[in-house]
Amino acid sequence: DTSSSTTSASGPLAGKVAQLEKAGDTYAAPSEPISGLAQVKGATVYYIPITQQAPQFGVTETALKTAFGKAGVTLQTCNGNGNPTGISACLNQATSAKAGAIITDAISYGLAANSFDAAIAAGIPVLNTNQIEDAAHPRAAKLGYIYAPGDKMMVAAADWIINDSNGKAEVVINQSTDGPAPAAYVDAAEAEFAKECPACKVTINPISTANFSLIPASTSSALLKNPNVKYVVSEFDQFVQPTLGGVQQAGRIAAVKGLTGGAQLTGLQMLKTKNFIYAAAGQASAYQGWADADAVLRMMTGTAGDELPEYTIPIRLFTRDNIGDVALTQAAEASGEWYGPTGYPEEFLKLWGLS
Amino acid sequence: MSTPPRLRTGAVSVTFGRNRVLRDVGFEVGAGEIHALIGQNGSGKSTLVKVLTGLYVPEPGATVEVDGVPLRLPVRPLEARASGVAVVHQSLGLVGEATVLENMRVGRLRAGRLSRRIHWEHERAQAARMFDRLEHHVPLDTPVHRLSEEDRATVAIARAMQDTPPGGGLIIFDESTRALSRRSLEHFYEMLDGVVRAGTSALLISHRLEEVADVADRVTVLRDGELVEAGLPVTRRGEGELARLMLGRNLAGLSSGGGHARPQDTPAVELTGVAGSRLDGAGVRIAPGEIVGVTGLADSGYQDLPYVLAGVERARGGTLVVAGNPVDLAQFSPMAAIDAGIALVPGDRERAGLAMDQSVAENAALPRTGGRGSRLAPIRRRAELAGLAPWLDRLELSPRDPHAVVSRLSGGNQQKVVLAKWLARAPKVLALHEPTQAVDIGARETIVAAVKDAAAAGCAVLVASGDENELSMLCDRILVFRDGRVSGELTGSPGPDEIVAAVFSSTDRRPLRGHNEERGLVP
Amino acid sequence: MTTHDTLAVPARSQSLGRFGSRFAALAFWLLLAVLYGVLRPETFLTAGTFQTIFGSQQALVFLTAALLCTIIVGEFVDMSVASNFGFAAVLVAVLTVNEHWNVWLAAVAAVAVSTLVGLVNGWLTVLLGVNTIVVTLGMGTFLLGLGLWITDLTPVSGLPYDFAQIALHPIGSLPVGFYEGVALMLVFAYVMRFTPLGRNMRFVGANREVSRLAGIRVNRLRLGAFTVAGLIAGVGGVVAAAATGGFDATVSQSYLLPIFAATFLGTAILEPGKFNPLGTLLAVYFLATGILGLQLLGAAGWVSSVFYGGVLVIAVTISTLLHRRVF
Amino acid sequence: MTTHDTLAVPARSQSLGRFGSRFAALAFWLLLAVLYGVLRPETFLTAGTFQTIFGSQQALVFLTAALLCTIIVGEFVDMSVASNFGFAAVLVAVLTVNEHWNVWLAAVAAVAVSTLVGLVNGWLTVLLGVNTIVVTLGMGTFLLGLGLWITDLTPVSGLPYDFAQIALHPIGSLPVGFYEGVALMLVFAYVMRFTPLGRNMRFVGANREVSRLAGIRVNRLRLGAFTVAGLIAGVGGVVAAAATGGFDATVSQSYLLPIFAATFLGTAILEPGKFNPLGTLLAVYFLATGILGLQLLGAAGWVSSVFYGGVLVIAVTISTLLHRRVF
Ligand SMILES: Nc1ncnc2c1ncn2[C@@H]1O[C@H](COP(=O)(O)OP(=O)(O)OP(=O)(O)O)[C@@H](O)[C@H]1O
Ligand SMILES: Nc1ncnc2c1ncn2[C@@H]1O[C@H](COP(=O)(O)OP(=O)(O)OP(=O)(O)O)[C@@H](O)[C@H]1O
Ligand SMILES: [Mg+2]
Ligand SMILES: [Mg+2]
Repeated sequence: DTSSSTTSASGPLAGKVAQLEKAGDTYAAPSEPISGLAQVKGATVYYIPITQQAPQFGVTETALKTAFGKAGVTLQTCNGNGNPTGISACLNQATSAKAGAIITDAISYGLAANSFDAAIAAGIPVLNTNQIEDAAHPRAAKLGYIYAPGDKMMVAAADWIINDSNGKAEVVINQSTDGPAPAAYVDAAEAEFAKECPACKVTINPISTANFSLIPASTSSALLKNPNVKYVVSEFDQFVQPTLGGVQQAGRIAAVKGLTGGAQLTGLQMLKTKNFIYAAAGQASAYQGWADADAVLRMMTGTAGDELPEYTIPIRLFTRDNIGDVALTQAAEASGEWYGPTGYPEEFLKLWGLS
Repeated sequence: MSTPPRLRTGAVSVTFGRNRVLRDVGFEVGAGEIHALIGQNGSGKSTLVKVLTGLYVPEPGATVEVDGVPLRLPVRPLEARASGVAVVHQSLGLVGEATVLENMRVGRLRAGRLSRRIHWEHERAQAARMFDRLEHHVPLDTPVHRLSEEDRATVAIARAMQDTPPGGGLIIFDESTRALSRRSLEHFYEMLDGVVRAGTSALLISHRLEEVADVADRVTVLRDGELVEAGLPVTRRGEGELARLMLGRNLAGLSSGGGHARPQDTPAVELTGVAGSRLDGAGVRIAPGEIVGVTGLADSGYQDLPYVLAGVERARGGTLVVAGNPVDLAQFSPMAAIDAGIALVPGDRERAGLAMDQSVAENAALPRTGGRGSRLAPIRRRAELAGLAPWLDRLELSPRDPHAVVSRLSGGNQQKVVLAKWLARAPKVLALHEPTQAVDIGARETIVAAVKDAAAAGCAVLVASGDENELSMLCDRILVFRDGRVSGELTGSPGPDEIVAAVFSSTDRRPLRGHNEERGLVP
Repeated sequence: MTTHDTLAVPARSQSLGRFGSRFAALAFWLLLAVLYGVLRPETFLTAGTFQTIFGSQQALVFLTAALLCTIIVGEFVDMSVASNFGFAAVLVAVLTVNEHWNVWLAAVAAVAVSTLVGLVNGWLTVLLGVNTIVVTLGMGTFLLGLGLWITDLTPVSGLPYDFAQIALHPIGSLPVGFYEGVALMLVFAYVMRFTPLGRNMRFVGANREVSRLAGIRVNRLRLGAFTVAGLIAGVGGVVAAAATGGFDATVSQSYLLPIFAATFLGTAILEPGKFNPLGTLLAVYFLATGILGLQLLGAAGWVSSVFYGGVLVIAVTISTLLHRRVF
Repeated sequence: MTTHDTLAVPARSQSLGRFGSRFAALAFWLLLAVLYGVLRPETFLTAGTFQTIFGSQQALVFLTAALLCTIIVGEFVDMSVASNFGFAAVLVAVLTVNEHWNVWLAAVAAVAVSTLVGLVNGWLTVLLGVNTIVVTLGMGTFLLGLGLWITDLTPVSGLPYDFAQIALHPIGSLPVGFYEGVALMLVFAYVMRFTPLGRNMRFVGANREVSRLAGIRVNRLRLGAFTVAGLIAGVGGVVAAAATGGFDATVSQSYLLPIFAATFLGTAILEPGKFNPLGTLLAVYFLATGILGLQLLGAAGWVSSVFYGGVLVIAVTISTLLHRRVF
């Protein structure tokens, strides 16, 4: 597909989109130093991503490994396999292995409440990241939350669409049903459309990791039902290919612009080769790894008390305009340079008294 | 220079595990002869055939020559075929759902040069040629399972003949004729005689020594995997002498008839007015201790009687009275039959007789755990084995190992296990279908004796068979069936000729093949 | 069609039940299309619907063809075709995108690997005598793991645009991949119906020992069936990767149920009671029609599973009952 | 163990090959444990490892037991056990959390539904004669769809804590679910080895007609096997839901490969060449050990598939070859 598109400078949200397209200037880091890091040396921390199938968790994992390596802590990854049983098994494994702490990624508390309870009851600090705080299980001494910018990414995608379409878009969003958080993210995007673009029409197409084969068919039927759709958003990177398949099957590949959230190397490569994707929103997963490590070390050493600092995970909107300046390598992805200056590990290490 | 024999094997040895099944077997089959291969159950006949068809690999040193040309070992089926050797599978080896034409031509079908299509006209002509050579015709487009038994035998021979050049080649029959009725057998040998006269050879494996004595020109005898006699002319050798060669001892006179009937007021079993798929008003009364045979033409329905009696086949109507107790035939089941003391030895061993992957002991003990009774009380294995042991001894099971897997036994030994399984139950009524099929003549004697002993102990025995020799050895009286009901009765331990005469209602029981001397073919 | 080119066709092939069981599924398909057309004329009766149904099933067509290869020679279900397909797809993407091979070379390499996998399956099953399900299930799981390994558990994409033409180049209003799938099945059907090879395959499926004695090289044929199954799965995988510009190793698992569903449903179409290529092809499009229509009617994602499962059981049950009555 | 308490034991049962094929897998297990212990003493040789291996496999134990029920009576692979298990699990969660039923009542209802599903499978297969794979695959897909429907494609959770005790209550250092699974398999093994029922089941599996002639009510037994398989899957699903406090309908599909892998691997343990409950139980823990160790060694997610697949093929091939050499 060679038809080019540049961000419409005259569109309704031109300024906001231009801002989203820029890399940040700084990464926020907490101000309080951590004391007593020596006591956690030799501990094993479990990292449990909801599924290793999504590329972003691999990036976070690498950052965690590096960060913990500096602190003398071992990282043990356990794949949640996208389902409660797998997640419970991982949590139980960490609990019976007397883990130093547990970090879960994109897993809602309710998905494995019994196992979360058991881990906390065993005195293991649990950090629930990339999630919405569970109302029934608020933050506490042994339970921390780091909220993810999933909503910001979906809003960024919405903004780009509103701008690109001059305020009259028909959109299909392929929304993941793997837990409550993805639904909340898409809700945020819908709210943005409602607010900024009353003329826009949004159709939600629910999809799930476990039913990959259904994605093409449900995408193409969503397009058939809405013949004027010009934008298709895949909520996460791993859904881009089946979504693309669905657009192809409906014979609409020339008319439809694709977007993705949770963008990693895969989605950005498609963006760069002008394959279906026009814009991709990503979050700084490497930075998230360092932030997770920082938070967990605070919980393990008792530095935090009941309150963790606020971590802001940066996001960025990649488009066919700015992708040319982005180095699409794994090293660049791991360093976090796509989202801002890469000095944050040093800052964290300083706080930990290790630099 | 003399012409080489049609088939010559040299020093063929086969070992399974530690069990040497064939030892240096070398023999020759001449051109244009019917050569019989006989031996006791488990003596290695089938193994030898399987070496010739390439299923088993003989030990180094073996040779196989056809018309003087050595074959590579292990034998490749296509090479064997190219040199003119054809094998007729047990039970004829036809795929029932396929048509005659397909069965004839599969494995030989030729593809068009470009289209790769089958040229059915060519194939049809090829098949028709074979039937012309046999001078018997079978409709080419009929599925084989619709054919009569005789026609199926014709197809099997015609198919094998395609591999033999006119006037040459060799056809091997491993108990292929076992299931054929007398009429079909006569038809079969009539055709085979024509084929052999033209110069083709036949290697025939059969346990019917009468058949061997009638049709074979020469005979080769195996005992425990070793050659006893190779290429002995059959001329005027009777069954008795063949049996002696085979067993290495004299058989104490081929017995015939004579149970120990104890006609009493109440028959042990009384079937009346049985109607079923092929039965139409059939009935039989058997007194305790009496052995009654039923026979007839292939479609006369006599074969169904033991299955109806054992509750395996539902009758549409009719009554059964066992030891004075009436039974509702429409509700009868194998389980009820077993409860009533009725045991069935079915004819189709592979399908209905034995579970091939299980051991002898397990198979024999099955009737004990089938039927009624507690499902969860532990099995008493030791007692089961103790009950089985005497039967293994009596029937001379070889190898005599209750833990051997049944599929590793030779066909005849498998048949003994089926019998042991039911005889060990000491039934009140015994329903037998072709009980001595596939067993050698020695084993046949022991089986006959065992059945007679059971009768002597008060058991009522029903024997359904198309084998007049078997019937004549066993039965006190014989009922002949026609059109699903009894059409005649032979009493006083009838002989084979009498039986055949009654079945075919033509007086002559033709010899299977003209006498050797008459044909002047004796070498 | 001559009368003697069928195995297992009974004499009364003209009977009503017979006819019914042969075309019941097709009639139902037609009915379904009419129903949807009436209920949703504005969306169902469009070129887009047609394109979606016929332009989207290439992967399933290749996969069912691969499965049929071994089923017809009597091997019970090759559980590795889906993984083998997926492995070929990720391999071509990884070799091209990560290892910078020429994409055509990578495609050839991927197909070669898949064919080799089929050969190894065959070797273990036919020559060593290991249980078919064990071999293919184990191999499938193993390949899935390898696929995840070489892709680092994530989707790989970035295949060049002109490579996509092998799957997407439009002919009429359908992508070329559609024609490739149909051509494959037609050739398969031709082989089964008209050539000695097809006849031999059916005989081997019916009775190995009889076939061997009839001079068919049974083991060679079985080995060949496994190898060709691998080849077809590999080609299908490469075409699928070309269509989406990349692949994700875990996707292949989601095809398992649809493959079986379509293949077994195929036994209720055209030649009842027998696995047959054209029946399977029709089953694939039949299922696609049903699901698309339900989706257009507004049903949610779960409906396709209910439909797959329900239709499979009902169609094959009806076919079994009709078929049984005939005999 | 006496020599005559096994089915299908050949004469030379003392031979080395025989012994080898019986215990090769166990020896390999031991070796694996030692290897991991040496490589990672600090993490592998801990009570936690032991707890993880033996405390986490309840779902698989129930599922393999359900699968064995029908496999042993000769029905080739019931593809619906996983979905049936998953359906029971989501049903108890939905009824309790969304419909506010009493949780125990919901559990009984879920098990009843699963048992009924088993009965329907049996009815279609045994009495109507529809192909087993078609019925169970179709039923499985259908149930998956139903499960997705009643949960709206999202995980449901929130089962009460005391209900969790049926799965999690600790006895020694292991949850009660472990003992439930082991007890189930021990009873199963007892039935198979020592009772007339077990022998009848094996014979029905080996040869239906022979069994019928021996007075076994074959169809009743087959129907019973399907029904009990449904029952076990249902109980397993309820226990699994209790353990996690909820369930997701799609999860069950991820068990498909492990169930088959463990069940077929079981044929290489204790009673080579035969499906047997204790061998299957050991296979489950064997696979869990291998995968846990690899994880502790730092291997990534793909390694479990490679391990499952590789071990399955290699173990069964070795067992097949050893078994064959004996004769
Ligand atoms: N595959 C096998 N494995 C082990 N032993 C075998 C195998 N096949 C045959 N045998 C043994 O080899 C011996 C010879 O068997 P074979 O079938 O050749 O006998 P046969 O002469 O054909 O007997 P029958 O008259 O009963 O048919 C028997 O002891 C049999 O148990
Ligand atoms: N390839 C094989 N592998 C293992 N066992 C075999 C093989 N071929 C045959 N057998 C077994 O060896 C034994 C001898 O088989 P065979 O075909 O000779 O029976 P048979 O003697 O001809 O039977 P019958 O006497 O009933 O005609 C049988 O138990 C058979 O099941
Ligand atoms: Mg034999
Ligand atoms: Mg024999």
